[in-house]
Amino acid sequence: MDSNTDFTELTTHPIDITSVARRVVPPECGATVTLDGYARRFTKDKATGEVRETEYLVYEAYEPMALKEMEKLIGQAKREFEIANVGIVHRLGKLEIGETSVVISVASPHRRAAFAACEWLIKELKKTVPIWKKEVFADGEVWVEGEA
Amino acid sequence: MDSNTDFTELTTHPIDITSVARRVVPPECGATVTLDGYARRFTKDKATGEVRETEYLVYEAYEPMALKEMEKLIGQAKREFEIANVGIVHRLGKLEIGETSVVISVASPHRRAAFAACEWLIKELKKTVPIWKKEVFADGEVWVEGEA
Amino acid sequence: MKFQVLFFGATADAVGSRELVLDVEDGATAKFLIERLSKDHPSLANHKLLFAVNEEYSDGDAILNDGDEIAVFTAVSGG
Amino acid sequence: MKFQVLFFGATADAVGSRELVLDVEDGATAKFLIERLSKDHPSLANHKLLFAVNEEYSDGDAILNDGDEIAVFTAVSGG
Repeated sequence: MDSNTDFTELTTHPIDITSVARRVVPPECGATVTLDGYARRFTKDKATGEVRETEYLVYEAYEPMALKEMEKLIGQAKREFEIANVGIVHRLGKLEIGETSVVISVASPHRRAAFAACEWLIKELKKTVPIWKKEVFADGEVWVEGEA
Repeated sequence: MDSNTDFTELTTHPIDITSVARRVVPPECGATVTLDGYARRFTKDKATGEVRETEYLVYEAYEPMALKEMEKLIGQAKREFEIANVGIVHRLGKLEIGETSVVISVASPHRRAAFAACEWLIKELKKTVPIWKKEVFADGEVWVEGEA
Repeated sequence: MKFQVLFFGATADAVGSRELVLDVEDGATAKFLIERLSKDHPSLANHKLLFAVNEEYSDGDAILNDGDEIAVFTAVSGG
Repeated sequence: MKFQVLFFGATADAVGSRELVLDVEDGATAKFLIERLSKDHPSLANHKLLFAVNEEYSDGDAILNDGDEIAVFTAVSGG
């Protein structure tokens, strides 16, 4: 990490968006962009198009590698975008519907770079960070497999 | 407002980012993008290039018109972007350095639209919503005039 | 004709008031109103001014109606 | 040569374990390892598998070294 206000965390506790957004703020910046992902109630099966109602989710990670991959993403984002600080926190374990699964906060001197970097980070996180989501339905459960 | 989970607020109390982000969440969406603007310590005078240290800020609004203009922006954003819900909260009165002045949260079924709409909303808010910022320095103060 | 005129931020400082009730002849425009105010409060002329009539942006040439709420302010700087 | 092999999510369910210690001949690759595991746990073959060696992504053809930590998992789905 280039700066000690960057951070990556995996936690089994609820994530407070405000505290994530606030930890990335340096005094020379005026804006932070935050992506807040959460457990949605309805998901569409990509193969069948069928909409199912999720009861809850379980996230599992290869924890040391997940932290390393998140740190790599931050390093790469800081090389490619004019941003100051990045914080990424991912929740693990059981999540009720509506609970936050991931928060990515990016502070930058200019808003545009923060928006672009935050959007890039969530896209890459979903492709490379070894975390898996299990959707639990009334009548079964499935580990979601990504598209990478 | 198209939906009763859209909202606009002016408040003299500290803004809790999490609660703003959470109020826009509909069950069919999985992500919210939030812009969090805050009082920065250092500002550069656009004319002279001189960097000054701000002691605190004061925001003032033409309140009923500001709320109307924010609602217009939300209506326009919902016509132009595929988004579900928007919340905008702007702080008024005295703000200490680092306190949040504005939060814009956008929930959408697809992340990309939420990023694009949130970026558009903050850009437009800064041009059209009748709110003014006073920067107070050790040796003086100035009402900032926008570029519109 | 009577109008309520509201001032905010820099214009409130320039006028020394947040609200005035002004009495002008029929057919007056917002710009005309400002010209009159600028005689008493010359520092208003240091600013590029915007107008709202009844909480909607308006150019200064719109003819005012009795009872309109006029607001006079500088380019906004929220966010 | 001995390896620790870690499984997560769908692969842990398929193997019925989150961690195995396997003993294979020198020069073995991650793919070779999976072929051996698939004999005992045929449902592994239902998944497109990814590999990591010592916490770094690796293709399945890299030759393993004694003591490597191998992880076998499906395409990630965090976020």
